[in-house]
Parts: sequence; structure tokens; C-alpha cells
Amino acid sequence: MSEHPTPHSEPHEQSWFEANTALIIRGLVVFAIGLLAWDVALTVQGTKHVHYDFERWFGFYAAAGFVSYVFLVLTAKRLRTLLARPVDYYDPIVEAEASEDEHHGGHA
Amino acid sequence: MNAEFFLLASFLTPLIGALLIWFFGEESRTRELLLAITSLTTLGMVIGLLARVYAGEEVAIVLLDGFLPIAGGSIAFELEPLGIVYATVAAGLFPITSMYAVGYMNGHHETNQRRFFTCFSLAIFAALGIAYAGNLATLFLFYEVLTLSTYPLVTHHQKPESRRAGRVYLGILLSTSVGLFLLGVAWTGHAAQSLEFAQGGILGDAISERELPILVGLFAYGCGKAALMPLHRWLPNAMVAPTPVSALLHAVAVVKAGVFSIVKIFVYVIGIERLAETGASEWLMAVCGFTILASSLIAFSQDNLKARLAYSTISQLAYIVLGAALATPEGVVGSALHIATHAVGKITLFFCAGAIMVGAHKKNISELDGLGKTMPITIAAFFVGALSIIGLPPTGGAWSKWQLALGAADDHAIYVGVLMLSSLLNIGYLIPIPVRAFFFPAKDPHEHSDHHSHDEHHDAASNWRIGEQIREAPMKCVIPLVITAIACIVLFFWSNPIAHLVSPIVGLQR
Amino acid sequence: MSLLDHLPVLLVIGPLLCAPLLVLIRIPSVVRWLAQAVVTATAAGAFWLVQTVNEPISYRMGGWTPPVGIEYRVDKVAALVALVVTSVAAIALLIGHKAARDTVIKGRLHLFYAAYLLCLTGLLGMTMTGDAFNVFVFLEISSLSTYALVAMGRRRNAFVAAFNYLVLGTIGGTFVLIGIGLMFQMTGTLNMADLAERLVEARDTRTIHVALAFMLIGLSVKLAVFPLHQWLPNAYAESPSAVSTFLAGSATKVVYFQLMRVIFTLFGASYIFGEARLGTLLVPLSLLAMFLGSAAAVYQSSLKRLLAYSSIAQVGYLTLALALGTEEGLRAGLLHLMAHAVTKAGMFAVVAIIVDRLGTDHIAALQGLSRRMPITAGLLVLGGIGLIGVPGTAGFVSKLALVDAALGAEHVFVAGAILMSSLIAVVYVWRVVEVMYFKTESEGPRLRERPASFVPAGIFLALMLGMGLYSEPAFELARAGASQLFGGMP
Amino acid sequence: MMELLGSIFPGAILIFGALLVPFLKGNLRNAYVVLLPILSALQLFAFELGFQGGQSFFGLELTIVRFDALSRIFGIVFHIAAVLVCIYGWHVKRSLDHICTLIYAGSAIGATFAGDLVTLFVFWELTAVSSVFLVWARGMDEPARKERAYRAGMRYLIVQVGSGVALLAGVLLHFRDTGSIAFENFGLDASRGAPLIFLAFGVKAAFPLLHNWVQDAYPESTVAGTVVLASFTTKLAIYALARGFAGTEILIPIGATMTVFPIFFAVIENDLRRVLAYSLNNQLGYMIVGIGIGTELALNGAAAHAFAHILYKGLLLMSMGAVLFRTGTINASELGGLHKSMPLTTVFCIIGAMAISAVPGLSGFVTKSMVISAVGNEHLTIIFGVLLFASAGVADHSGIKIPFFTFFAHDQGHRVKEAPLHMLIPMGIAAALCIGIGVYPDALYSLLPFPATAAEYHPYDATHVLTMLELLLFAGLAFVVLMKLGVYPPELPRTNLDTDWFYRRFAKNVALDFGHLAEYGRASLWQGFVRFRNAMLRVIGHHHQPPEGMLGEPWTASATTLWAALLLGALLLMYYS
Repeated sequence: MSEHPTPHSEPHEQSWFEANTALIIRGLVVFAIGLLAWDVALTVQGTKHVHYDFERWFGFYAAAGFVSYVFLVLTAKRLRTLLARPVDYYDPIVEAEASEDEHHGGHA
Repeated sequence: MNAEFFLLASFLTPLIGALLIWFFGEESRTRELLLAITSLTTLGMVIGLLARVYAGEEVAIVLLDGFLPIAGGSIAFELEPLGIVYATVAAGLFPITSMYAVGYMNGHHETNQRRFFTCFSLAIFAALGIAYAGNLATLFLFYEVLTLSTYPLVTHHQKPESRRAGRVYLGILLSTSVGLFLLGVAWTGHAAQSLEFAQGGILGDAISERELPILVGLFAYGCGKAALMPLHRWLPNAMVAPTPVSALLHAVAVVKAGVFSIVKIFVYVIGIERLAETGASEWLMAVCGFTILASSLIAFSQDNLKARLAYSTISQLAYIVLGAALATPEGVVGSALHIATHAVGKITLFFCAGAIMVGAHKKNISELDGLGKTMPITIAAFFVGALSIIGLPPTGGAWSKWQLALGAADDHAIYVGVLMLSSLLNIGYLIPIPVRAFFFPAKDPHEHSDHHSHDEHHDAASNWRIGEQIREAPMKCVIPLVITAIACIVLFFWSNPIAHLVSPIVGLQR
Repeated sequence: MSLLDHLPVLLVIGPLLCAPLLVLIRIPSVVRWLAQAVVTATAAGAFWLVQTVNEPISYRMGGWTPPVGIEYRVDKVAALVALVVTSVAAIALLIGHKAARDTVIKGRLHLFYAAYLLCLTGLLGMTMTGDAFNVFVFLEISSLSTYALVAMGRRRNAFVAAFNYLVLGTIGGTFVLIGIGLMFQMTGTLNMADLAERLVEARDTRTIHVALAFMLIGLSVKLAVFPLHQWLPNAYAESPSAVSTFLAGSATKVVYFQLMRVIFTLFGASYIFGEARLGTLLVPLSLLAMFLGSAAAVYQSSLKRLLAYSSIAQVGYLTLALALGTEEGLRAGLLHLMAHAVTKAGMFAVVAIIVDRLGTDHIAALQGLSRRMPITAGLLVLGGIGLIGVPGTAGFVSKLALVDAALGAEHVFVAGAILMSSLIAVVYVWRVVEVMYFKTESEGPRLRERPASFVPAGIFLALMLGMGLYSEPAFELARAGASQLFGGMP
Repeated sequence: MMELLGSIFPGAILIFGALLVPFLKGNLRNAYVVLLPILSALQLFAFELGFQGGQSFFGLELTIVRFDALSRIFGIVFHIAAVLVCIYGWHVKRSLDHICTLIYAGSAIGATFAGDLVTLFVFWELTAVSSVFLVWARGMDEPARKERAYRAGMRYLIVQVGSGVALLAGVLLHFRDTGSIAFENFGLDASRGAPLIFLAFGVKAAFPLLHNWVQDAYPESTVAGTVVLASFTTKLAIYALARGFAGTEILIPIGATMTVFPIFFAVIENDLRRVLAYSLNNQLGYMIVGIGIGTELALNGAAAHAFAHILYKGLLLMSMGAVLFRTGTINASELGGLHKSMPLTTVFCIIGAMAISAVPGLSGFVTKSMVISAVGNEHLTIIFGVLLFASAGVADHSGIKIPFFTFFAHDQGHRVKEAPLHMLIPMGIAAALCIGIGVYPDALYSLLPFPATAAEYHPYDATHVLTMLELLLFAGLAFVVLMKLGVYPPELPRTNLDTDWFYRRFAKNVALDFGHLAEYGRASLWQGFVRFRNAMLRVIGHHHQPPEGMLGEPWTASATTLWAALLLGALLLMYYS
């Protein structure tokens, strides 16, 4: 580990991505609307090549993606109460090392 | 010169060597020269015999007819595949161990070396006698000689703890051999009116199906050197001996003499077909299974390196007995193979343990951190030896385990599971030793882990290069362990000939 | 009649006549050599006897034909026992002079030799005679002289030991006499061959049962069968070294032979082990003797007592061999008789050297003996190895034969017990070895070892090794004797 | 030259060549370690499809080399991976890492071309033994983590060898039952051994509940080591399953489960390399479903997906390794804003993320869709739904979480150099391959086990592109919404329980309890023995002077007389009756 972080105390200079978050999101929304439009076209034409009928429904994949994602993240978040333990949960010997790791991270 | 001459000469050489060392070995150079000549001559002649056996020659000698007042009680020698395998292992490791022992004893400034090397040579004489034994009486006789000749080696230091260990050693080995083995011999002689070793066994159905398990028990426990639980205590106790002794005793001569005798008796006296059809050794398999697992578990708790290896030996010996108890041709071949592969693997480990003692003056596993940097060759050899004991490719241990498991696969598949589980346990207690030595920095009492600067990190990362700050044990200790470690790997590719050699005796045609 | 025909009686008469002669001569050096010569001559005679006897020799004392006259009857076994007894006596006497000179009150040395010869007479007489009453007479001769010999021990305890022995020995002798008397009453004969014939009819009577019981118990006391053994440890331990060597190798062996005769000659094995069920009593007693005798030996603090307790265990092996009731057992018993005689006598002979040099036989005093007296220590270990029955020694051969016999009699567990009990021997021998070889804390100076002192021990132990390494002759002898004796009626 | 190369087994060059590494230093060594896999790759040209070679050993007819389409595609991708990881590891000065990497890669390649089960076993174990050092080596890089790395490595080794011994046992039983050691598609019912072989493959393929070693050990390895580890072991298992258990139906639900459950863990995991390890499991699930279906299309899909997967998962791990190498941490909670200082790494990472998410135009799209189409063809509706859900999940943890929290999100102030050149090169190659396969899939398709079937498959169909884009984009929108609402779970330094709890906590405690119990039993037994011995001593005697105890001390004459009388009585009584 020859290279190690040197923390900066002065305010970070903002990159283009950080300055234009809203623009990026807007771009995504526009892209999404475009996709839905394409979907409308294909649905109306009835030229979708699919295995199942439900796949032909308009916006099925969009809805599936959105709902799946939300379900996954929220469920996982709940799971955390069940599964999460302190970092040094397993071996007491690891404790010293782990705290040292945190220490490293702290001033990093 | 005929084969009879070779046979007698090859096992009398160490005896003569022992006498010469005793009478002329006061001075260390002479002694070492004598030892070197003896061991190399022995090896040369055993290899000559091996070639003859490999060519299918059969040699048998009867020396003293009517030595024992029971049927067939003569002193007889005979060359047969199983015996020559054991003889080759013993004789092959004789020069290597001798060289190592010289290095170790000098490096450790041990006293009483003359007695030591005399008994050392005697032990090989006894081991070869066992290997060549042509009947049960001879086998028993040399078995006892081996016990007695190794006793001074075990108690070499003559301290109270070595005396105590010696008492346990003699106590268990003598009592089992006299109380059980001899009874088995007498019973066999009485029932079969013969003590000869013959292919397929000599007992026939002279001993009923009901009594056969008892006879099996007499032999299995009578050969106390096989260290089946619960008669295993002598083995860890005997670890007080100097390390070359541990290496010789626990890898080659003594323990192998026990298991070799069991295999030989099961094959040539009781007959594995009879064993298999009566199921007389079923209970023994269970005992072996238990020993294999239990001693592995005990090994985990041992911090003393040699003690851990001792328990590992107990477990490995039970493999060999299991192979014989399974009473299948493959099992017996596996046992024979394991005698060789375990000998080479375990002697490597013991050599390493001794080299660590001589080179770094450490005997506990918890003190080995960082040793990989100063003794890389030793630790690497240890790793190879450990792989062989575990039974992983590319070491010979993999094939012997394969054969043993093959022997169990048909009717006793549970023991396949035991063998496999044992592999995992072996990893658990053997692998940490080299790993800690390699990957853990040496413990420094003044240095707390918080104060590792980045520079030191860098050091630790770049340190592992051959040629830096190496402080190995004396070359006489290092060369043998390199040889045996290489032999572990060589056996992976060349274990075929051993299997070929042994197969015919159990009716496997190759 | 050739000399051979007279040999049995000559062997008995020789020492008997010589004893009073010694008392008259009184000069120690002459007495010594004369005694030695006589004993050695009897040993040679016994050796010749063994060589030549094939069919039993019958000698009519005074020309009277039995059953009226007294018959001396020597078969293979009797000759064998005689050989053992005389050779042990001859070799033991080699130590005798020195030991006697140290212990026996000055001026009475000739009495020691006289008693020694009388004892030998008694033992040989018992062996040779074919007359039941004669057995008792000779038994008493040997016993009385033994009491005297034991009492000559150097410590005051010797008197106690001798007295104890006297009491118990007399009880034993009396029991034997009662047995003989009852038999005579029922059969009207004292000649053994005659007795045996007549007993066939009379043996189911209650009187004969009682007679048998008295005979057996009486002999058991003399033989020191567990738990009637208590005279033995003290008698062996307190008597002069030559005497303990002599007794260890001979006295019990002769009594053992008498027991054999009662069982196999008088009554026949089939009766004794069939209707009389002696096995049910003798097997457990033998096993107890083997284990407890050895166990007690482990805890002894004196070397002689240790060996004495070991003898009790060895008597257990002997009686066990009889108790098996087979010809193989008998053979093993005879083998063990020989093996034990040479081994134990050899060990006592070594102890004699130790007592001579150290003045004590305490095990604690043996510390560092391996350095102080290496040869002596080595001989003691050799004897111990023989006692354990390590291969290559006589003890191994005989024990193996015994195991074989037990297996032949379908007693697998008895066979196991035999071997197990010899392991206890390992323990008590080991105790001594450890003291001699490993305890060096309070080591004394090195002591000179006289080569001459090793002669008796050396001969015994060499015999022991010889028998172990080449067992064929002894084995043949035992086989022949056993088949003759087991045949019952000669 | 080609003849010579054809006479040794594939991988031999790597395995034996590795032994020379300790004797080389600096750039020469670096060149050597890259040259070896390239030479080894050239060796593959020496074989023709359908080649089989072997020899008799130990009474067994070994087929050491079997060169067919299935083994070829895995062999090729393993070689590519070997080249990439060797370049990536140039900064490592220890010879050990290089030796192990080469032997490990070589044995994985050897296993791929093994035509019989015994040879397979040998290489199978060799991969385990050689790879574990890469975990332990972490302790040498960071001494503070030595204990942790050591333990993780031990667990890894035991699991790996456990798989090996299960394989050995399975092979044995299979051999005894069938008399054959040929490695072919035998299915679960072939012998007593087949289920064990299945289990052995399953362990290495990280079946659900047997999966934990991946997440346990991989993130504990060194920077380069993790990339190496992730490239071979599991994919070797996929190959073995495809070879031995194609069409085994139980694999379908197993694979489907694998695609789903790891993604929940991935969402809440803080260690980003561990997130990728979970994601690895999820990706393996697709392949296993494909193998379970067993149609030509499905097997093509499994093989192709494995091929693509090695590249993009390697790419992702390499980028995370670079981050760890530069910043010293890989915890999401301590990272952010790195796109400013490591722009190229950011780009490569995003390419990898898009590839794994199956964005049209990248490798994941053209391979995963084959598996999903195969599922569709078989009308396994539930599985289809599960895979759909899992696809959205991939979009989260690998597609969004990894690049977003590392390179964007809240700037943690790390100002570091761009990844070193030797890391950028393999990342660049991998990224190029991801794009290349996505753009021109036919090159990959022609290497598949069933090229004819593959040639008929066309991933770029309007519906398919649209649906995939919709799925991913709306999943992305969901992320935006959740972030805006502030309900997206924050990254926290935590240990998350997984199946390793059972052996690291539960089994350990049980073992300790048993240990105490055994110790107690032993102590009680010993005490009992001592008591018994003392009692016996009282009877027999002591060493005291004079001896004490019933037997040791001399009895009086009267006692013996009494005994004589008793025995006489006993005898008389016996004869009286």
C-alpha cells in the first residue's frame, strides 16, 4: 500500500457531474419517456417477439424494473435489522485490527 | 552372489554396523563414517533385493528350525512384495535420517552419541528383520528387538520426563506384544499347526467365525506400535526423544513395523478373503475410523509441534490398519502404499520440526511466526510434507488415500467419508503451521501493532524473496528434508510401481 | 547288576553317608571340597541317569520285592527332576562357602555343609523313591535340614523365618502323612505302583477322598501354592544366599514332582480332573498366585523378597500347567520347572554377589549399580529378562508352551492371563532396572567384581539362555517325561 | 514446435513455468509472467477439436487432454483472464503471488481439459491449494489484517479441499459402481458417486447455502489476488456442471435461487469487493439455470455468459482493486467522488457495470439473453419472473451501487493518482472485449459448444433491446427516486450475517461445548482410575519399609494354617457332595 489517501480539509472543487445532477436526472427522464414512446409504437404494431403474453403489455418491463428495484432495496433495508452486526462480530482477535481499520478510515 | 546372501547381508549389515559403532565409535568422525558406510551399504543391498522381487524372484531361508516350542516356530526369512516395500522405505530413509541425525545431534550438542547411533543402527536391523520375516515367530521376535533397541533412543536425554516417557513406551509396547500379540501367535500356531506366511492365509477355517474377531483384536492391539486408540499414549510420550529418533521411530521403523505387521498378518495369516466373508474386522474398522478422527481432533489442541505431529501419526497409522481391516485387495494395496507415502511425508515434517529446533530453537507452533523468512526452505518442505499427509496432489499421499478409499468404496462407503473428513481435519491442524510461519511477521515484544509505520508495511511486503536474511539449520539437516520433500512429490508420479508390486499378493492382476 | 542299576540309590546314599563324615572331619577347607565333590558327583550321576533312562528303572532295596520291600523307581521325569535338583545344588554350593563363612557362626561351618547334604538327600530321596511312606520320610529329612539352613541366615529374623517355616512345614508334612496313612489303611500297601492299582477300586470311598484332600493340601503347603505360601518369602529372604539359591531351584520342584505323581501316577488324570474336579480349585488358585504373587513382588523393598514373591507367581504357572490336566500341560509344567529352576537360581546367585559386596539386598541400595558393578547389574537384568519371559530365554519357551497347552485345553482366556501376568513381571523387574540404571543421585564408588563370583550365576543364566535359544533338547526331555507320566500306570 | 506443445497438457506451461519465477526480477519477471499465459494460449492451437490424449496410470485409463468445443471456450477465456491478471499484478514484488497465480490458472486450465474424473480431481485440488496463498498474502501487504486474512484463507482452503474430497469420494464410488472414470454427462442417477460429484461441483459453484466462501474469502485477498480468484474457481465449477450435469433439472431452481438471494446482501454490504462477490453468485445463477435447462441454446447461453462474465467481473474487480490500491479502503462508507482523480478507472468501471447489467451493446446483454430466451422457450414462467427480478437487482448493486458510491456520491476527499498503467492496461483490454462482444457477438457465438444453434440466435431484436432498456432505466429511476426521498439505505460499516454464521459462530461454540464436555469426562475417568488404583494399592502393598498392604506384608503362621484348614475343608466339602 504505497499510495495512501491524503485528506483535504478545504472545500472540494465540484466536478461537472456534481454541478449538473439535476440535468442528468432530467436527461434520464427524457430518455425514459422516449423508451415508453417506442414501447407504445411496438405495442400498437403488435410486433413484439416474446415468450409470454404478459410481456406484450405496454410498459411491463418498465414497471417490472421499477417495482422490483424498490422492493429489493426496501426489503434489503429491513433485512439489515436482522443481519447487521458490528464489524468485529466474529473473532475477538479481529477486534483490534478492525478498530485499527476504522481508525485508518477515520482520518482518511 | 545369490539372493539369499543379499537378504541376510542386507539386514545383518546394520547389526554389524551397530557393533562397529559401539566398539570403534568413540570418536565422532569414525562414527559418522561407519554410519555412512553402513547405511549406504544397507540401502544398496535392499535396492538390489527390490529389483529381484520386482523381477518376480522368490527367496526364502530357514535358519533355526524349532526355535519356538510351537508348531512352525522356526527363524525364517522370506522376500515378498509387502516386506520389500517396508524394507525399502526403512533402508531408503536410513542414510537420509543418519545424515540428518548427525547434523542434528552435533547442532544440538547431544551427548552419548555412540550409544545413540548404535541403537539407531540396531533399530534398522530390527525393522529389516520384521520386513523379511518369513513366519509369525520371526516377526514377533524382531518386533520385540525393535522395541528394546529403540528404548534407549526414547530415553536418550535421561531426564525424569524421558524416563517417564520411556516407561510408558516400554510398558505399552511390551505389554501389548506379550499379552496380546504373542497370544495371537500361539493361538494361530495351535489352530493352524503352522506359522508360515502364505498367500491367502494359513488359518483357513481353523478358527471359528465367532472367535475370529477376537484373534483379529489380539493382532491389531497386540501390534501396539500401530497406536490404535486407546493404546496410543506411548507415541506422543515418546516425543521427548531427540527429533531424529522421532523421525525414525514415528515415521519409519517403529510405527510402520506395527501397521506393517498387522497388514502382513491379515494378508498372509488370516487371509483377507476369510476376513471379508466373516466380517471379523468390522469392529476394527470402526476403531480405526474413531482413531482417525479423534486423534486429528486432539492434534488441534497441541501447541508443541512434535506432539501435534505425533497425533497426526496416530491418525495416519489408523488409515493403514483400516486398509487392512477393510479386507479388500484395493485396501491392502492402499495400506502398502500408505506405508511408503506416509513415511516420506511424515519424516519430512519431523525433519522440519527438528531443523526448526536446531536452527531457531523453537518447538511450539505459536512461536513460529515469521520463520518463513529466515528458514524458507524448511517451511516450504513442511508445506509439501503436509500436503502429502493431507493427501493432496501433487504428492504421493493423494494416491495412497485414493487406493484406501477405493478399498472402502464397495461395502463400507462410510469409511470413504471418514477418510475425506480426515483430510479436512488434517488441513486444519497442519496447514496453519507453515502459513503462520510464512505470512505472519515475527513476533517482537516491543512492537505493538498500532505502531506499524507505512515503511514497515513496505518492508513486510517486499521481504519475501529467496536469499534475504536466511538462517537455516545446518546443511546436514536441510539436505535430508529437501530430499524427502522432493520424494513426496516424486511418489505422486511414481507410486505406480509400488501398487504393481503389491497387487499380486491380494489377487489383483496388473 | 551294573552300576547304572545301582545309580538311583547311590545318588541318595552318597550325600547321606557323606553328611556325618563332614561332621566328623570339621576342617572347613576339606569339608568344603568334599561336599562340593559329592554334590558334583551326584549331579554327574543324575546327568547320566537322564541320558540312559528310557523305561522306568526299578530298584529293590535290599533285594526285597515290592510291595513288601521298598522300591526305588526312576522314570524319565524323576531323572529329570533329580538332574535339576543336583545341578542346582552343585552350582549353588559354589557360592555356598563364601556365603556360609560370612553368615554361619565360626566353628560350625561343617554343620552347614552337613545340613546341605542332608537336604539334598531328602530331595533326591523323595524323587527316587517308589514308596509312599518313604516320600514322607525324605520330605521330613529335607524339611528339617532346610529349617536348620534357613536359621543360619545372618539376621535375627532368620530364626523367626525358620520357625514359621517349621510350623507350616510340619503341618504340611503331617497332612501328607495323614493322607498316606489313610491310603495304607484302605489298600494295605505303601508301594506307589501297587497303590495305584488298588486305588482304582478303592478311590470312590470317602476315606480315600479324605486321604486325597490331605495329600493335596499338604503338598500344596510345601509347594507354597497361593494362599498357603506365606512361609516362602521369609524363608528365602532370610536364609544364606547359597541356601536361597539352592531352595529356589530345587525344593518346590521336588514337591511339584510329588504332586504330579499323586495326580498322574496314583490316581490318574482322568480321575483327578474328572470326578475329583481338582481343576475347579487349582485353576483359580493358580491364576490368583500368578497375579497376586507378581503384584506383591512389585511392592517389595528387598530384592530377595521380590524374587521370593516372584517364585510364588511361578508356582502358580506350575500348578496351572498341572491343572490343565492334559499331556501338553504336563509337558509345559516340566519345561517351566526346568526354566524356572535355572532362572530363579541364577537370579539368587546374582543377589548373592550383591549381598556379598553391598551387605544388603535392599532395592534402594542398588542405586547406580550399573556403574558400580556393571557386570553384576547386567546379569541381574539378564535374569529379570528371563523371569519376564522375553524371547530367547528359557522363560519364554516354557511360557509359550504353557500358553500353547492352555489353548489346547480350550482355555483362551487362561492363555491370555498367563501372558498378562508375565507383564507384571515386567513391572517388578523394571523397578530394579530403573534403580540400577537411572537413579544415580546417591551413587557409591565403583566396586571390584571378582570373576570367580560370577561362575554360579553365569552357569545358571547361560543355561537359561541356552534353553531359550535352543529349546529342542529340553523340549524333547519334557515331551518324553510327560508322555511317560501321563500314561498313568508305568 | 506445435508438436511439442501438443504433447503436454494445457496448463502445464503455466504450472511448470511458474517454478522459474523466483529466479527472475523486475521487468524481466513481469514480461515472463505475461509471456507464459500467452505461450500457453498458443498451445491451444496445437490441438484439434475432438482430440483426446492420455495414458494409463495406476490401473486407470486417464484422459488427460480432451479438446472439444465446451472445453475450448473455457480454456480460451481462462487464458485471456490469465494474461489480464498477470499484467494487473505487476506491482507485486513477491514471487509467491506470481507463482500461485500461474499455478492456479494453469491448474484451472488443466482441469478444463481433463477428460476423466481422476485428472479432474488432481487439478481440482491443485486450484484449491495454489489459490489460497493469494488470500493469505493479504497479511503480508497489511500486517494488521494478517489474522483476518489467515482465518479467511483457512476457511477458504477447507471449503475448497472439502469440495475436492467430496469429488474424490464421488469419483471413487462412481468408479466402483460403473467401472468408468470418464468425465461425461452422467446426471445424478448414474451411481452412488454422482450426487457427491454434484455436491463437489456445487460447492465450487457456490450453490445457495454453500456459497459463503466466495464472499468470505475473495474480499479478504490482495488487490490482485481477488481478481485472480474470481476468474477461475467458480467458472471451472460451471464448466464441470455443464459437462457432467447438463439438463439436471434440480439445477434450475438452484440457479434461480442463486440469482435472487445474493442481491439482497449486496444491497446492504459495505465492502464493495464483497458486493461484487455477491454479484458473482448472482451471475453464476444464470449460468446454472442454463445448465439445468440443458437445451443447446441454454448451454450455449451458460458458456457464453461465463465467458462474458469472467471479463466484466474481472473488469469490475480490477477497478475496485485499483481504488483499494490507491485509497487504501474499499468500504463504500468511506468512498466517493473518485471520478475526479481516477477518471479512466471510472470509465472502465462504468463499462463493466453496464456490461454486467446487460445494457444492449455490451457483452452481458448478448449472453444473458440467451439464457433467458432458453428459459422462455421452456415456458418456465416462475423462473422467468425470478430472473427478471434478479436482472433489476443486478442493475442496483453492480450497475449503480458500485460506480455511484465509489466514483460519485458524496466526495470523501480522496485525492489520489489515477490507477497505475499496468492496471489500466488490463482494464482497458477487458473493457474493449466487453464492448467488442456486445457489438460483434458472432465471434463469441462461433466458439460456443453448439455453434449452429448459436448462429441462429439474434440478440439484437427491437423488442429485446427495448425491454431491456426499459427494465434498466426504470430501475435507475427508482434509484433516483429513493435517493431523493432519502429512503435508500445508507452505507454503514457492518458485518452482515450469512451462512458463515453457522460455522464461525454456532459450530464453533458447539465444538467448544463438546470440548469442555470431553475434558470433563476425561478428568472424571482419570480421577476414577486414580481412586481405583489407590484402593488396589491398599490391598496389594506399598513401597514402604516394611511393605504395607494385605499381600505385601508377611502373614503369620496361624493365618496360613487357617487358610490350609479352609482349603482342606473346601476340598472335603467338594468330595463329600
